[in-house]
Amino acid sequence: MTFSTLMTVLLYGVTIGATYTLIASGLSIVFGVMGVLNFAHGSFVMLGAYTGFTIVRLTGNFWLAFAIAPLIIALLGGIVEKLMVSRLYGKDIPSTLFLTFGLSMVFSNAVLLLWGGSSYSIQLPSYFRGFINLFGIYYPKFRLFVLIFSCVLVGVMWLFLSRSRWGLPIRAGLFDLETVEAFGINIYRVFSILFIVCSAIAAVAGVIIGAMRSINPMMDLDLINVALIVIVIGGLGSFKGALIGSLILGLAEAFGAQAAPGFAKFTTWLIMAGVLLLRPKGLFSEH
Amino acid sequence: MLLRTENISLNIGGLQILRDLNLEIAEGKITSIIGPNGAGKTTLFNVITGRMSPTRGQVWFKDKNIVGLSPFRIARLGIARSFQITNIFERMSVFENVCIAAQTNFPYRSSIFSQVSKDVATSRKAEEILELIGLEQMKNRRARELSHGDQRRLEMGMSLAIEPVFLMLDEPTSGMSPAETAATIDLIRSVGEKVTICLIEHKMNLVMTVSDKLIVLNLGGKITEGSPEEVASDERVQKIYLGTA
Amino acid sequence: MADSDVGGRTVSNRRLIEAAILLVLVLLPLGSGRLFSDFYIALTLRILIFGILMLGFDLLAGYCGLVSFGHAMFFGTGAYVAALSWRYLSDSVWVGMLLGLGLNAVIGYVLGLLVVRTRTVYFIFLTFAFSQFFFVTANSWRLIGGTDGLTGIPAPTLVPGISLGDRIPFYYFSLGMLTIAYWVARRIVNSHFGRVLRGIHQNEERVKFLGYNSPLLIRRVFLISGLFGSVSGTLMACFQPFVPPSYYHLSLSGEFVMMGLLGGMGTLVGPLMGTAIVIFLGDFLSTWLKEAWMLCLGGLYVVCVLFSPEGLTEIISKLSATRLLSKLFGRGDRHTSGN
Amino acid sequence: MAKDKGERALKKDLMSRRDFMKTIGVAGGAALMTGLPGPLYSAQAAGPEIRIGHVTALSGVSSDMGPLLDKGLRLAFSLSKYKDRAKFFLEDSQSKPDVAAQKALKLYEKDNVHLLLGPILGNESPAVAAVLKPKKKILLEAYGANAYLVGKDCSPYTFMLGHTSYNMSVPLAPWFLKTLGKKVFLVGADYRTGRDVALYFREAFEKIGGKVVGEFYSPLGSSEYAPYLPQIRNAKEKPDGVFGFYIAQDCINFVRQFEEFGLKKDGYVYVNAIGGLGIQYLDAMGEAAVGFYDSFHTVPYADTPQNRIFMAAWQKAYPGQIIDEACMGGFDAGTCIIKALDAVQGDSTNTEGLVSVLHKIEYESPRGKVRMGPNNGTIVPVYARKVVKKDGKYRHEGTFLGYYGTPCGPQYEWGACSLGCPSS
Repeated sequence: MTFSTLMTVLLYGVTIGATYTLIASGLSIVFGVMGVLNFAHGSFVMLGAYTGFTIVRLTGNFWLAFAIAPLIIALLGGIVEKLMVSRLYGKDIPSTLFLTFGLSMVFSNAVLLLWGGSSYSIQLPSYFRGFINLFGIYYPKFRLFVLIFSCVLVGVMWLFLSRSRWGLPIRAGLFDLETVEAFGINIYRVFSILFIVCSAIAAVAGVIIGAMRSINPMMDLDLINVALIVIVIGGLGSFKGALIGSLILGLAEAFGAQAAPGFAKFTTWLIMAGVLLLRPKGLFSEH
Repeated sequence: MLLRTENISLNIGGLQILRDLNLEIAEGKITSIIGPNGAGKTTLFNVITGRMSPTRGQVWFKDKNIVGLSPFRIARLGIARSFQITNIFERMSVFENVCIAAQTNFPYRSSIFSQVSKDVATSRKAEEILELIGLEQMKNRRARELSHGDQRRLEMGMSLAIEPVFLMLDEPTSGMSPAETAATIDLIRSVGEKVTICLIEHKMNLVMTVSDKLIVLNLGGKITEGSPEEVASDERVQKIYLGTA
Repeated sequence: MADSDVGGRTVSNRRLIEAAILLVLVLLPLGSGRLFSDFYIALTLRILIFGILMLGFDLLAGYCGLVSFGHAMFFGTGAYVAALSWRYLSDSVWVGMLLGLGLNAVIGYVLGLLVVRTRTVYFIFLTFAFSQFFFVTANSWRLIGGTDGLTGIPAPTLVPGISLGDRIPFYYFSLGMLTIAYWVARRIVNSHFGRVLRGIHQNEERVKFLGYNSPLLIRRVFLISGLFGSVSGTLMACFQPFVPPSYYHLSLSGEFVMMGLLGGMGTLVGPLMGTAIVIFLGDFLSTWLKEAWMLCLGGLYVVCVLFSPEGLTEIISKLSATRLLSKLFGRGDRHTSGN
Repeated sequence: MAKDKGERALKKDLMSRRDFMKTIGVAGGAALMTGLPGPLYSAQAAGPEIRIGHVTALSGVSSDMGPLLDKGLRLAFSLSKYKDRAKFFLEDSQSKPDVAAQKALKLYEKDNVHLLLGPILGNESPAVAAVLKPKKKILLEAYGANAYLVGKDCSPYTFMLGHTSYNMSVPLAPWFLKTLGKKVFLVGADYRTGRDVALYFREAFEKIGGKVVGEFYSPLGSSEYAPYLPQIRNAKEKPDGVFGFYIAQDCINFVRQFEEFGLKKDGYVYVNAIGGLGIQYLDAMGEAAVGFYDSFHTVPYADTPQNRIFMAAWQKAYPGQIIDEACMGGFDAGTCIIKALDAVQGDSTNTEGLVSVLHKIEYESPRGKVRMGPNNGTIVPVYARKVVKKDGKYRHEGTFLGYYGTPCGPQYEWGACSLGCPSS
């Protein structure tokens, strides 16, 4: 393991971790604050990717897709929250899981019917194509953007949660719905907006992943798999946990691939089972 | 001496909840533990019944140290307990609630092979308990549909059904009407002949009439103990309860 | 329990309905070829086989409140072990079944120790994680066929001479196994153990303070439900002469949860009905709506979770005109309403 | 005239399905409530109908290929003299082995089909074969690459028209040595086919003096190759080319990241076995794939007389629809069935007759001359295809490498086939 290979793998691990943060952060907030385990979160990311792809194909403008796709998916998220998810607030967590499990089937099949089974990918603008030589390491430009963008987005979410006027009731909602409601804050309006925002974040993650990798109707299973492992490791409902969990998973995949490729598949499951057994509530759980 | 605690202490996150408690519960007697809210009464019950483990100290039951035993082992030693917040099987019938408790007295209590429909002994035991606590007409009602007072009596009945040696009741009459409270007092007194009872109660008239011995707790420490009359005349108790001396 | 307290009348009624259903199932093969094509016997067989697993699943999820998202691990193990034993050891179906039960008992015991400390969501995640572990192992272990799984499995024999390869003997064998499984499940539910399980489902703390070692009892029901899954896997390996690693996949575990929820857990009969619905409707929709089948099944699932979380048995026991039906379909622990 | 009827037949089929959608509520509801078996026994249609079943993936992993295979199959028949007699029964295997087996059973038992075109994936085909073998029913496979089905699990009733990982990797060894060079870096998805391709290629390549300078196998279905790609750059000796096997989405991600991480710019060339750079994936790969190679037994848009007829018919039947390996595979299977039907005078119920004809069949299809080997596995023309960009469209330039079947015998992992083994 020469120094440059170590640096390369570390950089890749951090980037993969950054993309996982985008995917898992929305799921973690929705679960943390609203107690809703959204198995369809992967589908929202997938729908974001497909919407982004369609916009880029129609208009040829990547940034337009980057802006519009989240709005469309946010609208969809609002509808789903209003009609279905809001009926389950306060109910036990498994029933929210079963609802969204059914929803993920509906979305995955809808994508198959609308866009068909073939694979697509979002064409990047020319300045994002190619790679740069980052002191000896070949590194794609777009991934650098993804790394920076994820850090910025996570920073904004962090400030939003911890500092802003909205942040306090949301974090409070984490602990006790009734008391927050008693303070006259319409917690359910907060939940709707939060679900919509998290859907939008999922869509942004979708556009980015759609540009980095191929889009197909089966990608939602892979995405929700990653998101579940991250929030289990990081701790159910803890935003900080989701960040750390994503980094751990990203680095584990990167280093796992170097050390023992054969066991790369097992590393993620072993980490997840290990955390579940030692600290059932995850590393940073507040729930 | 049925049960003896030896400088039991408990602190959670720097907060001293129980301070070196040395208590004795005499066999065959009804002992009441009184004290203002937050004095550590329920916490003491939790320590004795194994729900919480103390930071220091031992609990001797029939000269056997039971600290560290899991709650079900302590229960099997004959220590039954009711909770401050009613803890029953709400979606089951009243009869079923008592049956689950009653069947612990038999070897087949959780056996896969024995059939509930053929088990006459448990049913008879459950019928007895239902008569004792006066809920036999509600036998097939779902526990959820009972009034708060009836639910508390049901929970007491379940604790009795496991034929305990030592019965710990955490505010058994809270939320009961005066009539129900009076009936419960008679029940406690009649049960008290066979079983050693320890009560946590706020209703002074009940405590004074029923208990043989009183223990007064405040801020996790023992203030005094003795017969109801001695404790009532102790000015420290008056200061705590009445705020004046 | 529904039957024990209102005297013999309702008990015999429920047995009547059960006998009637059994009779229909016994006579079904006679109709094949005339009333309907032989394929529907194969479809009914899938319902019988998965029904056995769902009885075990219901003991754990319906009666004890622990919904497992990884029940396919018992199913897959039962199938793999039986297939390997028929190919290399002996072609008796019992040897394969017993070996499957043995290994699944070990798995059920070991995982039980790990799983017992978790509840609700964490139980779901842990069972999900373990089953994925089996899925990944099966996919990459070349000895048991890797991604292709095992193919060309010889048809086992019930007793030397009677092969279970052809459909009718295997149909009655599976029907027999389901009947036995149902009888065993009923006895467990009606046993003292079953009653305490329902207690654990509603209020585990109270059960502990009555003197029951609830973790031990949960481990026991976890193991038992695994054994049901094992028998089901063994039968499937006999019904279809191949064992793909997808028997361990999340989509199968998810289907089991769906069957339980659609049917209505905690009634034994509900999950069996859920199995019939998911398998029969799944095939029906897939043929007629081709690629849109998942949309409908997913939609039905969402509607069921939203509007009747207790599943079909709830709807039937509410709508059922006669008390008979509600006795059969009513959930054991919520039957008495002030009668 | 002939074509219109064919086309109308296709439209009618689509219409009937849409009408049915309206009544789905009633039928679905009825089945649901009564819980009885579904529509009762469909009456047996009289007349020399040719009932052809097709189990393929309309949903799941390979849902992009299923519909195209089906269209190719139907197009072949719409151009033949059996177009009015042919009746098609399409079932969705959902890309799952046990569903594929269940649907194959349904087609033969409920719909009484005479012939069956099997599923796409390499783990679905053995499942269907295992279920149909005792029933002595014909199974044709345009894909479903699995060497065991031409080895010890072969059967007189199962015919592999497509390829296996063997005859798609071994022919590339001499070509690689001649075109690219002596040193190769092996890659692939860490599952059976991925490992097999690398293994067979390595044996053939080292036998003719080639040298493997490094290898890695990444988990199946992984979409991040960043941690693996540096290993190619850090290999002891600089490889003349990278050879391996990734399927569908994995291949797209691998090729794109191969370019993103600068390997393509530094002159590394990637060769993917078994048609990973097929037409339907080239759009998603974009520029990254240009200049790379793959191996397959079909070259869409190739300029051969057979292919020109096919392309004309396809554009007329499905205007605007791209032509790719899947639809040519379907058309090829249709051509083979039609050739076999001719030999038994169109009597599709004569299973034994069809089996003996198919066992020694030779036919000409858009991919070239195809001959059935003794182990019921076809001996197909193999091409090394280079991806080029011609007037804005991604196309392949095919180099013919020769005819290759899949040998069998005790020395191979998939063993010997009781029906016999081809020489090479």
